[in-house]
Amino acid sequence: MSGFAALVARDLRLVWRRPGDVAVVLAFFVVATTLFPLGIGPEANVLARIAAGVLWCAALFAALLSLDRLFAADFEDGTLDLLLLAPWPLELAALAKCCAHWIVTGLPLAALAPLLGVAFGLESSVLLALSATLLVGTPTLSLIGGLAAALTLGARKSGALLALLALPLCVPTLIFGAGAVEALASGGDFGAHFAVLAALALVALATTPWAIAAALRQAGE
Amino acid sequence: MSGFAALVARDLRLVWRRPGDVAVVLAFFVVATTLFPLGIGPEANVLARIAAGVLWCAALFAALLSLDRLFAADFEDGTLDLLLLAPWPLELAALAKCCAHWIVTGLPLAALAPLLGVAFGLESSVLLALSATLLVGTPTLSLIGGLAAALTLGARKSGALLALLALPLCVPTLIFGAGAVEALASGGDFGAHFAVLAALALVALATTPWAIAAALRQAGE
Amino acid sequence: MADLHFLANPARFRRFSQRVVPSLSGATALMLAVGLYLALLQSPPDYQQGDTVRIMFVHVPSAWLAMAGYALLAGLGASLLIWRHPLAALMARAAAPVGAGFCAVCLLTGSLWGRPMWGAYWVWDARLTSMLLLFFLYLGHIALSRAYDEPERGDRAAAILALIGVINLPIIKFSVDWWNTLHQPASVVRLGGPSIHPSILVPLLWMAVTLFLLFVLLVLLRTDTEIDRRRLENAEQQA
Amino acid sequence: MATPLLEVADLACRRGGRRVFERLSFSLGPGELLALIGRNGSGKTTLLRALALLMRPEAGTIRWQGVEARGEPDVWRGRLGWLGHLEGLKADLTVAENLLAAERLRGAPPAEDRLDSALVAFDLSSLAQRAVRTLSAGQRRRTALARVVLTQAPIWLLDEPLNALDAPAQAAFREALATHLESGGVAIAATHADLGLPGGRTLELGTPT
Amino acid sequence: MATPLLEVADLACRRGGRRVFERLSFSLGPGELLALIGRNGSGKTTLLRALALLMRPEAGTIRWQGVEARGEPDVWRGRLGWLGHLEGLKADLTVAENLLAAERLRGAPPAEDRLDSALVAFDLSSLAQRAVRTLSAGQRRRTALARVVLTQAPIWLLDEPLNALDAPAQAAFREALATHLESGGVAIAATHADLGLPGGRTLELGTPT
Ligand code: HEM
Ligand SMILES: Nc1ncnc2c1ncn2[C@@H]1O[C@H](COP(=O)(O)OP(=O)(O)OP(=O)(O)O)[C@@H](O)[C@H]1O
Ligand SMILES: Nc1ncnc2c1ncn2[C@@H]1O[C@H](COP(=O)(O)OP(=O)(O)OP(=O)(O)O)[C@@H](O)[C@H]1O
Ligand SMILES: [Mg+2]
Ligand SMILES: [Mg+2]
Repeated sequence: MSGFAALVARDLRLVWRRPGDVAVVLAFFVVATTLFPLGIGPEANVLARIAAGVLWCAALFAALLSLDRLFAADFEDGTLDLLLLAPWPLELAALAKCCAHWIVTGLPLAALAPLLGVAFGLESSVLLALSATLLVGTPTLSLIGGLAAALTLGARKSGALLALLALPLCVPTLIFGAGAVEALASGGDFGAHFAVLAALALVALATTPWAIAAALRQAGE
Repeated sequence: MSGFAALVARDLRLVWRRPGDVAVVLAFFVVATTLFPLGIGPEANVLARIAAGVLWCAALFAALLSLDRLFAADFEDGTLDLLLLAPWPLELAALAKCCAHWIVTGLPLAALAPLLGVAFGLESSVLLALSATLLVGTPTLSLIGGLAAALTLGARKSGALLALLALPLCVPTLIFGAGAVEALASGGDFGAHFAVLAALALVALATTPWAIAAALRQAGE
Repeated sequence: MADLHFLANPARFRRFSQRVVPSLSGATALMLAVGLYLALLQSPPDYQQGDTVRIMFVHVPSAWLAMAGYALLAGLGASLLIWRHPLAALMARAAAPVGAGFCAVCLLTGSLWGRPMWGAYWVWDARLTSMLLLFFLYLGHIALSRAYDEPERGDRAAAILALIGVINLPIIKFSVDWWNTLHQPASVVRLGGPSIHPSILVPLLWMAVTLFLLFVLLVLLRTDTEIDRRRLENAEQQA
Repeated sequence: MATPLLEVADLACRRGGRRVFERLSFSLGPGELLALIGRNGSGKTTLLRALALLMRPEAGTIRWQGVEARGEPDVWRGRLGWLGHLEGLKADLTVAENLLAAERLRGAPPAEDRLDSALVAFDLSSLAQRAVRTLSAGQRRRTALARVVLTQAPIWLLDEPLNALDAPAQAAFREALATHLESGGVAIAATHADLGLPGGRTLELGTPT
Repeated sequence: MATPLLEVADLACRRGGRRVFERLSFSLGPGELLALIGRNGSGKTTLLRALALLMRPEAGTIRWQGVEARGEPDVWRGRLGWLGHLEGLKADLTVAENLLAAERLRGAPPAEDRLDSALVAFDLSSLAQRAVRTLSAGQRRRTALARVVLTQAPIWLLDEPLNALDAPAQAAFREALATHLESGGVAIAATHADLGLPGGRTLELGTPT
C-alpha cells in the first residue's frame, strides 16, 4: 500500500512540476464548451436543451486529451520497467495511476462544470446534479481511458484496434451522465440514471485494474 | 520539392503501419456525433438545427486529438534533428507534415460527415455543402493545430496546452464552416461564408509554415 | 520610434522608468479620483438603467485596453523575433497578465451588467464571445511563456503565438456581422449612437484616459520586476 | 565453491517468433559477477529481461536459494536492482526526487543519508536539485546507477552499465559493484567493454541467426 | 599541413543559463579526425549541436572553406552527416525504409546499390526488412551508422558512435570512418572510449562547473 501512495504522490508531483497543467486542462474544458454555442448559434432555449450533453462531452474530451500519455511517458523513459519490477501487485499500480489522473482532472472538472452550466442558462438544482454526475462518472472515464492508454502502448495493430473498442466503452457513462442531468431538468427519474452511473463506476473499478495490468505486462515484454 | 514528397510519403507510410490510429480518430468523430441524438432525444427539428454545429465541433476535436503527437514523436526519437538538418527549407517540411496529417484525418472526416448528416436528417444539398466546407476548412485546422503542436514541443505540458492554444485560433474556421452550412439550410448567403472559409485557409497556408518552422528550430535547441 | 529604440536596452529602460514612474503614478491617482467623482457622483443616472449605467465607465475602457493590449503583445513579439530586442520579451511577459486582467474586468463588469439588463449573466452574443476568446488567447500566451525550463524559449514561443493570434483579432471583430443572431439590446444601441449625451461621454472618455495611464503604469512596474527576476535567475545559475 | 544462490536451468527465449537462445544454464554463488557478452542481438537484453520476469521465457527455471522465482514474483522482484538500456528517470523531476521516488516505489522508506552517499559516490551532489531533462547523457546514466545502488538489492541486473560514462564515473561504478559483491550480492551485467573487475565469470551468448 | 577546410573560431555556448564553454577554436584539414573528449557534462554534445546549427552559439564563427556556415545554412546542412545520442530511426519502419527515407529527406535520389553496400558494411543485410522496433540496441545503432555512411557527406558529426556496438561492429565503424577520411572528408566524434584510429587529433573540453 505504501507503494500505491508513493506512486500517486509521484504522479501528483509530476503534475505539480508543470504549474498550470491542471489549469490548462480546465481551460481546455471551458474553451471546448464555448465552441458549441459558437457552432450551433446562441439561442438560449436550444442551448439549455443540449447543455448537459455538451458539458459531458467536453469533460470526456478533456479527460481523453490528458490520458493518452498516461503510460506512454513511463514506457518511453523506462520507468514502466521499474513499475513492473516493484514488489507489489501491478493492479495497484494501475489503479494508482488512474487515481492520480482523476484527482487532477475529474475532480476539478466536476467543480468547474456548474460555472459553465450558468453560462448555458441551467437552473441551480440542475447545476448540482451536473456536478454530482461528473463526480461519479469521471472515475469511470479515467479507468477506461487508462485501459485504452495501456492497450495502445505495445503499438501492435491489435492494441490500437482494442483502443477503438475502449471509446465506445465510455458511451454508457456519457449517456447515463448526461441523461441523469436531463432527467432532472425535465422532471424524469434522476435517481435511476444516477444509480446506473454509480454501478458503471463500480464495474469499471472492479475490472479495469486487472485489464490494465495485463496490458502493461504485455507491453513490457 | 522531392524532400517534401518524401516526407509526406514517409508519414503516410507510418500511418499505414498503424491503421488503428486513423480508425480511432474516425471512431471518435462518430461516437462524439452520435452522442447528441442519444442525449438530446429524437426531436427531428432540434437535431437538424444543431447538426452542422455538432459535426463541425466533433471534426475539430477529432483533428486536434490526433495532432499532439505530430512533431512530438519525431522529437523523441531524434528524427526531428534529421528534419532540421535536411538541406531544404524547414517551412516546406512543416507544410509536408501538416499535409500528411490532413490526408489521414481531414479527408476521411469530410468523406464521413455526410453519412452522419443523414442520421441528423439533413437534406442532400446540405450534406454536400457540409462535405465541401469540411474539405476547405480542415486544412486550416491541420495547419493551426500543427503550429500549436510545434509551439508546445519542448514545453513541460501535455496535449491540453496544445488544445488551449489551438482552439481559440480555430474558432473563425468553426464559425464560418458551421455558418456556411446553416446559411444554406436556412436560405442565407452560403457563398459569402464559404469565401471567408477559403480565405482563412489561404491565410493559414501563407503564415503558419513560417511560424511552425520557427517554433521547431527553437525546440531543437 | 527613435525613442522606442532607445528603450530597448534594459539598463536604459530602468533609468527611464525610474524617472517616469513617480509622476505617472501621481497623475494616475489624481485622474482616478476625479474620474470616480465624475462617474459616480457627478454624472446623472440613466432614466432607463438607473445607476447600473455607471458600470459602463469601467466596462468600455477595459474592453478597449484589453484589445489594445493584445496588439501590443504582437508588436513586442515582432520586435523580439525580428530585432531580438531583449527588453521586448520582458515587457511582453509583463504586459500579458495586465491585458488579461483588463479583459477579465470587462467580462466581469459586462456580465454583472447583463444580469439587470438582459436577465442573464451570460448570453452567447458575438461580442461577448469574441471577448471571451480574447481572454483565452491571453491565457494561452501566459501559459506558453511559462511552459519552458529556459525562459528565453518561452518568450520566443509566446511571441510566435502572439503574432499569429493577432490575425485572429480583426477576424473575430468582423465575425460579429456574420454570426450575430442575438442583437445587442436597444439600450446599448441608443447609448452607443452618435447622439450620446455629453454628461455620459465626458466621464467615459476621462475614465478611458485614466485606465490607459494605469495600464502603462502597471506594465512599466511589472517590466521592472521582470528585469530583476531575469537577472536574479541568471546570477543563480551562474553561481 | 560456495553453495549457489542463483540457479538458472535450461532457459530458452524467443523474440518475434525467432529463438534467441535455448538450454542456457548457469549458477552464481555469493559475491559472484557474471558478465554477459556476445554479438549485438545475441540475446543479452532478452536474458536480463527474462531473469527480471519482464518477459516470459519459453522454457526453463530460475531459482533463488532453491525457490522458483515465478512462484513468488513479488518477493523475487523485491530482490532486484535493475538498470536497463533506458534510464528509467522522469525528466521533469530532479535527480534527488527521481531517486527518492524510485525508492518509495519499491516500498522502502526513504533514507536521507543513504541518498547522500549514493549521490556522492557518483559525483552527483552538485546536480541533485537539477531537473533530469537538463542533464547530459552521462549524467543521466550516473543517476540511474545511483538508483541501483540505493536499492540495496542482493541481485543486480545491469544492461551495458558503462554506456556514456566518463573515466571517473566508470571507476565509481566499479567501486560500487565491488562493494556490492563483497557484501555477498550477485550481479549480472551485459557489456561490450571490459568490466575491469578481477575474478568475474563470463557467459558468451551465441551469434544471432 | 593542408589548408584548413573547417575553421571554428572563438565559439561559446550556454545551456540553461550556464556557460558550457567559451573561446573554443580549432581547424581541420582534409582527412582529419577530431576526437572530443572530456567529463560527462563538459559540453561535447553541445558543441556538436552548435556545429550542426541545431542550437545558436552565444558567440563565434564556423567557416567551411572560408565561408561562414550561418550564411548559407541549407548548403552547410547538406554537407553534414549526423549521429546523435538518439538514433533518429522510426520504430515502425523497417531498416531499409528508414535508410531510404533519410536519404530522400536529404533530397538525394535513393541509390539501391549504395544502400546494399551500407547494409553489408554493418552486417545489416539479414535485418533489412525487420521493423526497427524489433531490433536490439546495437542493431539500431548500426542502422544509424549506416545512415551516416549513406549521406556521403564531407563532414561527419558523431556523438559517441561506439555506444552499444559489439567488437565486429566497432571494427566496421572504424573501417567506414577510415574510408571517409581517406576520401578527404573530416569527422568530429565525441567519445569516452578510444576511437582506435591512428593520427586522429583530440580536443579535451574542460570540467563542467
Ligand atoms: C460579459 C458581458 C459583456 C462583454 C464581454 C462585453 C464586451 C464589450 C466590448 C468588447 C466592448 C467594446 C466594443 C468596441 O468598442 O468595439 C463593449 C462595449 C460596450 N458594452 Fe459591453 N460587454 C458585455 C456586457 C454588456 C452589457 C450587459 C451592456 C449593457 C447593457 C454593455 C454595454 C456596452 C456599451 C454601452 C458599450 C459601448 C459601445 C460603444 O459605444 O461602442 N455591455 N462591451
Ligand atoms: N520486440 C522484439 N521483437 C522481435 N524481435 C526482437 C525484439 N526485441 C529484440 N528482438 C531480437 O531478439 C534478439 C535478441 O535481442 P537483444 O536485445 O536481447 O540483444 P542484445 O544481446 O541485448 O544486443 P545488443 O548488444 O545490441 O544490446 C535480436 O536478434 C533482436 O533482433
Ligand atoms: N537542456 C538543458 N538545459 C540546461 N542545461 C543543459 C541542458 N542540456 C545540457 N545541459 C548542461 O550542459 C552541459 C553540457 O552538456 P552536454 O550534453 O553537452 O555534455 P556532454 O559533454 O555531451 O556529456 P556526456 O558525456 O554526458 O554526454 C552539462 O553540464 C549539462 O548539464
Ligand atoms: Mg541489449
Ligand atoms: Mg553527450
